[in-house]
Amino acid sequence: MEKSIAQQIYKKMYAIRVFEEKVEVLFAKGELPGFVHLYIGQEACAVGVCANLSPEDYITSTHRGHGHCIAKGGRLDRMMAELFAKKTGYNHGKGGSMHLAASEIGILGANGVTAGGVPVAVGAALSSKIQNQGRVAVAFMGDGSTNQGTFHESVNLAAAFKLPVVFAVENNQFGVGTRFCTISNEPDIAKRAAGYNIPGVIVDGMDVVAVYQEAKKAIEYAKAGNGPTILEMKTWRYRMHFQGEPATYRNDIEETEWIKKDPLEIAKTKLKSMGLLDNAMIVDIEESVQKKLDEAVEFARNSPDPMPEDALTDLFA
Amino acid sequence: MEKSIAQQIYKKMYAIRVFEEKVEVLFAKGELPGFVHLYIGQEACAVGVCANLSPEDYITSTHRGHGHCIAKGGRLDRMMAELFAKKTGYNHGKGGSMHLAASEIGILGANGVTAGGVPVAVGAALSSKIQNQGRVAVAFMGDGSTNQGTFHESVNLAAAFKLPVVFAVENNQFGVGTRFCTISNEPDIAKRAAGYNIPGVIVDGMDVVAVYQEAKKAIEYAKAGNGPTILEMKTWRYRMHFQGEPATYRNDIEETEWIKKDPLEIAKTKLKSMGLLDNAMIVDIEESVQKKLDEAVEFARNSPDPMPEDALTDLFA
Amino acid sequence: MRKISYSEAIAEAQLQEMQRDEKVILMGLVQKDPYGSAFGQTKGISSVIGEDRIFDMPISEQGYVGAALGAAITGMRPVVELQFQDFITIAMDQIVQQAANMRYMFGGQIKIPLVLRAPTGAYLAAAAQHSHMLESWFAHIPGLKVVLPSDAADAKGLLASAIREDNFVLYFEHKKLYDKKMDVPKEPYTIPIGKAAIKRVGKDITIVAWSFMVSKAIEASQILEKQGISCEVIDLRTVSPLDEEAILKSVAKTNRLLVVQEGYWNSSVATSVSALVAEKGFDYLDAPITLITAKEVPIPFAPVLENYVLPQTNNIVETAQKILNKI
Amino acid sequence: MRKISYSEAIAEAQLQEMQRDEKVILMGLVQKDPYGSAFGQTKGISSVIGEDRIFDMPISEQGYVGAALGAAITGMRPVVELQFQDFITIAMDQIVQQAANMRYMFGGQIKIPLVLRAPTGAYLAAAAQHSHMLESWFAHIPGLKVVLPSDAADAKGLLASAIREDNFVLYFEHKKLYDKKMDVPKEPYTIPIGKAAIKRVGKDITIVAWSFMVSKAIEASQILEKQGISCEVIDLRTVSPLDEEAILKSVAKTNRLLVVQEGYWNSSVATSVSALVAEKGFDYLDAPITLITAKEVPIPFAPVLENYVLPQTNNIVETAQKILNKI
Ligand SMILES: Cc1ncc(C[n+]2csc(CCOP(=O)(O)OP(=O)(O)O)c2C)c(N)n1
Ligand SMILES: Cc1ncc(C[n+]2csc(CCOP(=O)(O)OP(=O)(O)O)c2C)c(N)n1
Ligand SMILES: [Mg+2]
Ligand SMILES: [Mg+2]
Repeated sequence: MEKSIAQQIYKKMYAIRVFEEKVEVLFAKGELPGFVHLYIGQEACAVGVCANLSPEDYITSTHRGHGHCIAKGGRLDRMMAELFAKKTGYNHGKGGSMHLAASEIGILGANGVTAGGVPVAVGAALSSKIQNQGRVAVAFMGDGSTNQGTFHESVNLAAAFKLPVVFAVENNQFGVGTRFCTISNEPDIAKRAAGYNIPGVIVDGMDVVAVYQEAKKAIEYAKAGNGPTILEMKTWRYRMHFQGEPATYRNDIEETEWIKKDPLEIAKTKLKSMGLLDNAMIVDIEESVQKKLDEAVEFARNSPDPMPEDALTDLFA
Repeated sequence: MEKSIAQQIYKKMYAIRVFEEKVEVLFAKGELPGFVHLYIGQEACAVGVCANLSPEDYITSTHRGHGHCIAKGGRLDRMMAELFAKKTGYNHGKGGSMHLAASEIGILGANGVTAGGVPVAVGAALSSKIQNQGRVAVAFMGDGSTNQGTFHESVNLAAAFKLPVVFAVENNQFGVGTRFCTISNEPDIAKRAAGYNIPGVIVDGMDVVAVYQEAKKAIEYAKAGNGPTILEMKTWRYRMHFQGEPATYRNDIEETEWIKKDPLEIAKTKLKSMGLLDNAMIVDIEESVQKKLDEAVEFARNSPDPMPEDALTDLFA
Repeated sequence: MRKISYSEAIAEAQLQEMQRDEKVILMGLVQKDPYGSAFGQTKGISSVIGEDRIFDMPISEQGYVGAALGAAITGMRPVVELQFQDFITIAMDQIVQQAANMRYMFGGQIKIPLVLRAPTGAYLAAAAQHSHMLESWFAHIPGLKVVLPSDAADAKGLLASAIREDNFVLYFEHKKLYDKKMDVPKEPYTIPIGKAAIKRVGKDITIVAWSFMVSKAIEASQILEKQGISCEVIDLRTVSPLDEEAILKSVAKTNRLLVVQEGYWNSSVATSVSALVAEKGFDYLDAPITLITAKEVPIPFAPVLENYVLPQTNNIVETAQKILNKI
Repeated sequence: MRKISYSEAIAEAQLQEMQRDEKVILMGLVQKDPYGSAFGQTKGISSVIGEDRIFDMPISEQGYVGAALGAAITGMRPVVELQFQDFITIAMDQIVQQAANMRYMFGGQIKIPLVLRAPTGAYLAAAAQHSHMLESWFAHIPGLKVVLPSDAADAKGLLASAIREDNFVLYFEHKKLYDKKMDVPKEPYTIPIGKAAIKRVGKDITIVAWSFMVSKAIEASQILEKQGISCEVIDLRTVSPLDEEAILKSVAKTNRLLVVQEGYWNSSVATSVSALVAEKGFDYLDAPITLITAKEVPIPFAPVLENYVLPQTNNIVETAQKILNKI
């Protein structure tokens, strides 16, 4: 791994963490309307994968999409403005947290429908293949989402047509309050790859270096015309399913074990031991991110609301 | 295998063959309205599986469903009357070929939607399990249908809840004019079982003895509470996709090879060599079936049409 | 009488029906305690009934709605839930091609004692994929009954009826109503499916509404009353089959019709109510039939935009004034 | 001019648009030759264009419609086909929650140059799961344009427009029309989406129809003409957005409105046409607005039943006579 990539990786992981912590506070204070699903704990997944992507490559994201957006190069200010429902947000206040999109950097949208974005990613890959553009499309999704029929249809289609797709499954082991192994008989989602005769890989989703390396292989494999990979990242969400969720259902002991594997700590330790990061860099990165975040909140707060009549624009081209 | 079962098997296979040949002629003459998909060539699949079922067990069927209906115990006369759109048909003329149902013998319907009946079979199995009835549900489907999302959702659900289901896939290698291996990267559908941690079995779908034996295992496994099996039967349809299909797209050489493996011939040879059938029995069986078939056509032709106003009944209970 | 909320009323109806009939089962996402469904609509049930008849499903809407259908035609009486009505888009084949057609297509061989419940509606900054009002789609399809309770007491009685019914009933709960409390009888009771309720008697104009719009119509009526305009508010309760008689009777009296619908205009229940009266009650009419519906865009996230798109009380007031030439 | 059939016209429009713009691709079941789609709607195209831009899909309607959407927002102009419109029930999430919402929900960031084609309609003894007319569902959803050509010449021009349009267009072809031949210009041409056509000028009554019902309305008009009743037949061509002006203008002239719709009554395009006129053209009306639609049951298999359920020419004749008090 190059040094610059390592720094980008830590920067984005840190940005996700503090962005989400800020959103948590703002939401609790009632400054953000709607629903919010935080990405804290899963930073290594989005960042490890997206560190292999260029702006031309595509991603589709999920209801828990802030992390993917930051990892793919989304601006904190326009993201924050969108969460504030402001006109300056990426979606001009029409989308909100669950629909963040930035097509100019290949972000084909977060999605309020589990696995809803997966076929869209397959289509982007088809488009890349037809036009010989060499772009890859990464479909992010959670463990729960892989039980949607569209997951199966998408993997089958991509495999049959050898499309440049990576099915990036963040297996945090719960979909809302339901433990994956109670609604699926095989805890390893990557094992499904056998049915499509494609690679299925399991990686520690708390370890950004491991994710980066496995994602690299999958992306290169896809770009070389070999077709898709199912990349399963075992991970854990540190917060509730959505902010304000009433029920608690996870086991404290398990929770504590996972929290020990904090992806930011692992990233720091590993990247330092690889000689790619040092304490001074970390301080620099954290300060610059913090500054951008403060500016983003400021920008969002000071941005204008949309006008009511703006509701009638943007429907048709 | 008991002798009586062997005779039933040959009887049903022969009944399917001649029923379908008769339907072919009647349809060509314009006596039957609508669309017709013939089962000829796949007799060993329906019969080999259903020979293990009792009337209380459930099946769901497909657009190519006459064979399943006969194999599960459907009456030729009421089936034929339905194809003739008569009031005496199983569905009183409201369903036709693609919707044949006979709930009193566990036939939960043929289906005009590929894989449309698969979740229904899962639900019947759930019902059996809740009520401790010991009934199994067999979902018949074609190779093409397994690319529907509902296939995946159904298998996952049945596996997770260890429901008594058998996913009986008749892989005749084509869905309409599309060869399975051009739209799926793995020609063996049974390999998908690995993703759900359930058994996946491949069997020669032209050999009724082999089908019978593998289906027996899967059904016993399900009834014992172990959950579902994917049972893939490699087979071939001898006719076009539907009667009157304009395009031809299959390869003559391949076709000839398959026709050599005629399931009725294989059944006769095997069952005779096993000492379960002899030429006299065969003559008896064929004569009795032929008689029933002639009576069925007679019955259907002489049955009354529904009255126009009958269209308004049967909507709500 | 004790006051309970709309979501508590829904949970209570399901619990009581499960106690009454052991064939009743629940299927959906996070149905069991401690969750008890996303808005608490099954809260407390598994703790009382046990876990044998409540099934937490994988996120496979087409698959598990189909499984509920399969269970319904083989002896059970499932109540199957979608976490949001919007996700019904995933289960449409099993609902429309399979369940709605099945009994008829099979010549009446089977019964389908099945209820599908789902939270519906907007006004929550939940954006385009979590705000739909899709009752009109299902009203369009024969073989389905479609119920939308507008308060807790109706919610309980209509759900009991739906569960006891031998046909497939779609039961859509409005998310803005879940927390609303009111007097609800403790003992089980039923409210007939297919019958509208006059929620306010009046003489100058008939306002037809259902679901969350009923409360907006009543609010508007209270304002209008002070201006000397007397509104009759009809809560359809069931949008398919429509209670034609109740609608026509009211318009025969008031001679004016305003329909308030949260969902979109084109091909909707609101246009059906209009078409009904324009065909069968034409001679009663003293004024054009007016419809208030959502504006024709997806539901936007920003509250300022969302409020602009959706019907508001003041729209009803102003439109009623216009119809009565009081503006 | 040479005569070609409706399905040939559809194939010709697609071929010509593919020749005109290399971004146009086709996706669906059995699209390539020798099949060329179930009813020949893509016949001959792959033999001319080659196989690089025509994709035979697995039977995964939700997946491949979603893939078409993904391709549309990343530079292609896909025409995606469903083998029967009924199977759209499987793709509803990608159509309604994803495609219809996407541009708006993303604040206008993307364009969706996507066409979805599907054979629609009954009268073929194809029974309940292969006979639906579901245009009303899509008319109900903002963000979708919905087109239903009633003859070969319209089919070609409307499809060319749909393919050139930068928005998602649903294009529903009636199965009973595929074989119908007529004069169709060879060179490419477009017919505007969103505009109705007066298919027959008249003065006594306006008959609004679309798709296969246009020919039934014209047949009925010819019969009625002999009885001294002059019908104006409006072919909507597009059911969303509705051409309000064309409808209102005609009713302003004839003062009577009959809507003929193959699909079901409740929450339909027919009720919308009625509601439009009852609100904005109320003063033009000399008689109740009358709707002829399918009876409220799934489409039965037996022809004797199916014919009873569906609108027939004589229903139109008799209803028009009744509206004009000639009976
Ligand atoms: C089709 C659909 N069904 C249900 C939901 C409600 N829902 C939102 S997120 C979620 C859980 C998703 O679980 P998973 O994919 O594991 O993602 P995670 O929340 O764990 O990141 C559910 C059920 C939805 N958004 N879409
Ligand atoms: C959802 C859906 N899509 C498309 C069709 C049209 N169709 C009918 S049969 C068929 C092929 C099915 O192939 P397979 O499952 O292999 O069964 P086979 O015809 O070979 O028996 C198709 C595409 C359908 N009936 N349902
Ligand atoms: Mg998860
Ligand atoms: Mg096949």
